Amino acid sequence: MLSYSLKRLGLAVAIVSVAMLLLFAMIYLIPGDPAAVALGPRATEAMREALRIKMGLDQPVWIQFWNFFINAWQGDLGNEVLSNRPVAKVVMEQLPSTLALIVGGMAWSIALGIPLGCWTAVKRGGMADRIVGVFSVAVIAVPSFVVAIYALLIFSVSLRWLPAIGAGEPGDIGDQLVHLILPSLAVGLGWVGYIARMVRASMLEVLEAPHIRTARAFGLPDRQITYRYALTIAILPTVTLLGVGIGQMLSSAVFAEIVFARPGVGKLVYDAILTRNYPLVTGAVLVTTVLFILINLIADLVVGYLDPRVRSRL
Amino acid sequence: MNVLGIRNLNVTFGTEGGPLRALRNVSFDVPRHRIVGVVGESGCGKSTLINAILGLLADNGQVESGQILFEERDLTQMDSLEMQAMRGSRISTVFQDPMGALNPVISVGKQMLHIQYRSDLGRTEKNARSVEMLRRVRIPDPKSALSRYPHEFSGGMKQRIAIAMAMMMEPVLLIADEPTTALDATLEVATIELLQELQAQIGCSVLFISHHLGVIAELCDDVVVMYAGEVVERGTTRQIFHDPLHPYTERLLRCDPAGQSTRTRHLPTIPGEIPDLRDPPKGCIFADRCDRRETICETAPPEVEMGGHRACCHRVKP
Amino acid sequence: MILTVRDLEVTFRVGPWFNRQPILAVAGVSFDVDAGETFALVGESGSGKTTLAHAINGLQDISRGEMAFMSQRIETSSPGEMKPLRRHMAMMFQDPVGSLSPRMKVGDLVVEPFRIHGIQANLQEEARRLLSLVGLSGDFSDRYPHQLSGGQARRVGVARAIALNPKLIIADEPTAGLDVSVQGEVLNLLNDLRERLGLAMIIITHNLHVVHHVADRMAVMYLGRIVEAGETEEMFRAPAHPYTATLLSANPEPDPDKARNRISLPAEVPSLLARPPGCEFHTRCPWAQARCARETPYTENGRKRHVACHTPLAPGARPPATRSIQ
Amino acid sequence: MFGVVLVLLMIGGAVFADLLVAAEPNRISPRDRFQGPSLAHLMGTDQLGRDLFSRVLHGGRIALSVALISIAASLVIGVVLGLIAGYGPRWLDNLMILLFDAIKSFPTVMLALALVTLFGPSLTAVMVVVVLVNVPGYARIIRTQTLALKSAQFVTAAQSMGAGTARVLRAHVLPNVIGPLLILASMDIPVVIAIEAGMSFLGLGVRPPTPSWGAILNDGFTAIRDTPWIAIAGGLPIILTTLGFTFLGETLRDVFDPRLKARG
Repeated sequence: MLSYSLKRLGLAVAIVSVAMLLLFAMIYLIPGDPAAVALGPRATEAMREALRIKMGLDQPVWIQFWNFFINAWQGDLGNEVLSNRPVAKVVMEQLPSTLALIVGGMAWSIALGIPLGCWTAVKRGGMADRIVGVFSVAVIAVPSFVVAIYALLIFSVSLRWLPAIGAGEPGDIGDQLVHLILPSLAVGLGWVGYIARMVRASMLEVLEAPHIRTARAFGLPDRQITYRYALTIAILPTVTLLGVGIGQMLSSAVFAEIVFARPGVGKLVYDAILTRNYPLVTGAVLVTTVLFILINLIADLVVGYLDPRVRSRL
Repeated sequence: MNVLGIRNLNVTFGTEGGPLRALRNVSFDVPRHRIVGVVGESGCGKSTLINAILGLLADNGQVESGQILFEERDLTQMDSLEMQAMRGSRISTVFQDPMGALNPVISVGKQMLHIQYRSDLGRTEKNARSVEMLRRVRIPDPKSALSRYPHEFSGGMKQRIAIAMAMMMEPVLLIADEPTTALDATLEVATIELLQELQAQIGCSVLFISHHLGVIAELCDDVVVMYAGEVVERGTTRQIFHDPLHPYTERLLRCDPAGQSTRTRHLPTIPGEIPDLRDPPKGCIFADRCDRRETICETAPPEVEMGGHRACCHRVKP
Repeated sequence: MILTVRDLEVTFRVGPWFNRQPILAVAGVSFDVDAGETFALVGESGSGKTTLAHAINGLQDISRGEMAFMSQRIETSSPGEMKPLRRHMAMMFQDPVGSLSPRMKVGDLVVEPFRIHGIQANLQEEARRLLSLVGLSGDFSDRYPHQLSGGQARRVGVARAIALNPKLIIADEPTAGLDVSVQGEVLNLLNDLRERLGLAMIIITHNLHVVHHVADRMAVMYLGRIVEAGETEEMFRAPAHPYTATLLSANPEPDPDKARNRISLPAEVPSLLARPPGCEFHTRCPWAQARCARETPYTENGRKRHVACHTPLAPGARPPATRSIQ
Repeated sequence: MFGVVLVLLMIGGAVFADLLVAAEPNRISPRDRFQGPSLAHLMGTDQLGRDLFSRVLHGGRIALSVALISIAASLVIGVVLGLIAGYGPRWLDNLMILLFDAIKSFPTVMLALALVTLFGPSLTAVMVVVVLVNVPGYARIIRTQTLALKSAQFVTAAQSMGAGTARVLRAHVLPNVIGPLLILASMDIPVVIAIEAGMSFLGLGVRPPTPSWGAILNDGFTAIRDTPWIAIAGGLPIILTTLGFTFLGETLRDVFDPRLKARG
């Protein structure tokens, strides 16, 4: 397990490094002069030159990359243009709100998806299986921003059951939760379908396995076979899938935050694009990417811990 | 006294090409304390037979008629809970594939513990029993084996663990489905010897399914020969191997290169293929591959008995 | 001599990059095959027999040794030089259906060698000719591999193997997965073709009974080495290596009254990662003595009968009641 | 069946848009602005008085062409890279996998936002995003299957007969890996349509006044409290098209490859 964990950790570090390289390459390839963009049209050439030196733009490419790389690993993502505050700090301020949204989305998808998948696998071929099947495909297909807008239209504008905008009063957990319902549903609804299908498919596969036949031949009760012998194996690919799902929920969160006017990293990036605040955009992209890689790492380690075949690997 | 009596068993599967009659009028007995071998090639219905006995037929399979009498009770009439109570306590099974037969994410000890769920013993006693069983199947260091997972054992050891699990509840009937097919020859004989030894100690009956004639000849007391879903011949092992009555049995024995003690460059074969069981022939099931076919073979042959030796062939006269 | 193999070694490397362990899968094997002769390689799983076959065909890199086919060296040949050699050396693989490309029709599969070697021919005509040679009707041309039974797929494999009139066929477990009543068909077919086309064959199998009926000479492999080799009839009559004797005794015969002088082996097959010292069979050998754990038995590599054992068995020898070493 | 009908309707609507509605998608008519659905304007009009039905049909062209072009490009690049990674030397495989994983670890929308910031909003940028997002996935599938087939007996058999790499890949590997990938790609069409609509919704895709479903949705979102039909008009085609293509993909998969499981 230790060796597996170290290997997986090393891989995560390598992926983060390559991702940083890619991001740096993108920044470097921007047409135009970042200093000019940052200072606006009224800046003098001397001011631009000073900023260029300050930003290290006069150095050779590989030195620029090395500085970027080292600084990024140390958590220094540069300063944003408008208020000159550290990018990392600004992003971190917005992160909890986005994380709350994603945790909410995951809660929906796990709480509904796993039982639905299990249930339809056991009752496969029946009416319920078919209805849940169509439902799953439908929610997977419809993009989250359409779900968000239609949910807003139905539950906030027409029915007026739930609040339309904002994240709720600071400090008032209840109000914040009420404000979280619709956005997190928009983020998580598609994943209810994904997880239901994944759990159903892997349950069906596991239930066909010879060792399940052995368990039946020993007269073990059906409940024990379904939950103890089958689900423990069928859940493994779902855990991996959830890790991937976080990435997509990070994407959906951007839309949910804009539609419901919630604070968060997505809203931050969107506003930064409109104000051409490049360091903030790239910084936020890097933070969410690292977050995603980290979550995948955790998901793989959890799977490794749950699966003795992986756990005992040298 | 019979532990298991199969009476005119008919099993049908619903398929896209129409109903497939996988077992037709299958009858035979498994007497107490005896090892009965079922021998047959692919498509003869061996696995369907096991699944029918265990009540584990696939969703599209159905027992059309007939009885499976186990200790005088008809298993085909039992509901799923009654069947579940039979499996693992009165009837145990060892399957062909030792690699897949054990759950990969549950330790061997836990799986052996779960099997004993009906027992009143405490956890420590149950584990002690598991260790005792593993010791009897010669698993080295049985105590530590309990906390290990299936993938940590070799194929031969996994099959021995599966046998230990099957024998642990001291069943009345052990069903062994090609338990040695996946093993190397040297492991195969060791496994057969182990099965013989445990059967004598526990005193159960064994239904041993195999396509390997040598293994059947060595291990079994009685033999049932199946072809394309029918029992074509049954009797004691000596009767079947020394004095086969049915042309299929006779030719199957001749085909086995192990039976040819003198070296030959031309081995006997049985040309042709088994009939489509969605539309089985009206008469003798083996007729179209039989070299002694006559006109009468277009009608179904009766089962003829001679001193406990039975065969379904028109040529056999009592 | 059509094929000679000398001191062949194949090494695999397993484990993570920081802890690569070499595994000697084939550990110094030598033998010859004559034109028109059938030679059998016998061994249980892990004995290295399939790896050996792959090495002969150049599908597997070797770590030591020499191989020559039709007087041309195999191990030093470039892929370009190997191609014409492969025209004369056909292989048949274990899985009859799995060795046929699943999206190709039988008619295309059997003439695949023509396409590979760019040989001009009426391919449809050739397909029909080859299929009829192996006893399949022309209707089979339009079938896909998954529509064939094991025996039929095996026949297609044979047809493809003889397509370009090879000098040597290497058949890996040609009867694996086939019913007893079909096994004979495939073996008879191979025997017929061998006589008619005059080709040499290497049959790789774990089934000794098959070997008895088809092979002129045989070699028994254990942990990647040949422990005994010689004329098939002679080896069946009087096995000299304890492992050969064990294998022969372990093959149940279809006769309930046959006396079974079985030799049972203690212990499991050792791992290739931890080869025993001395004679590698001593951990399981009923006849093992103190010397066997220390000294590696001398092996002679030649055409006549040879045995890698310090104390070759007399005909009909029975194992001692207790092993002299533990 | 349902999927086929929806997809045919969408494609038909997009192709024959000019024949189906007289109104031009971009004709501004201030007098007609913010009209609810009526016989004259089936889906109503927007803030500039443009006919929404016409804009929706023409938006279908954008959505479909972006989806088809970018998926085709992703397929070609993905298959080539996947074959190289799967059949090539081990170090190259490791390097490519690392690169694929790094690209895939950018959340899609974040990557899109970053690229659009750098290169400016345009349909090309959207397509580049789609290709970047899809290629690693496709290449990985091809690579995994190629790796599995590399040791398959029929591939070894072909090599034993003397077949070179090119013939092995063309005759024995590609026909066996391309089918499942095509089905997966067809199921990605709705995803791409969603990405295009999403980018246009954020104002980072098509430039106004080009009709796009996402842009219509954005117009509707701005005025959602008073004129909800604009948002409905923008969302409805997205829902119907993605549903249609998804159901179609499911059917294709069930027909051609029943064993292919839901993708992780």
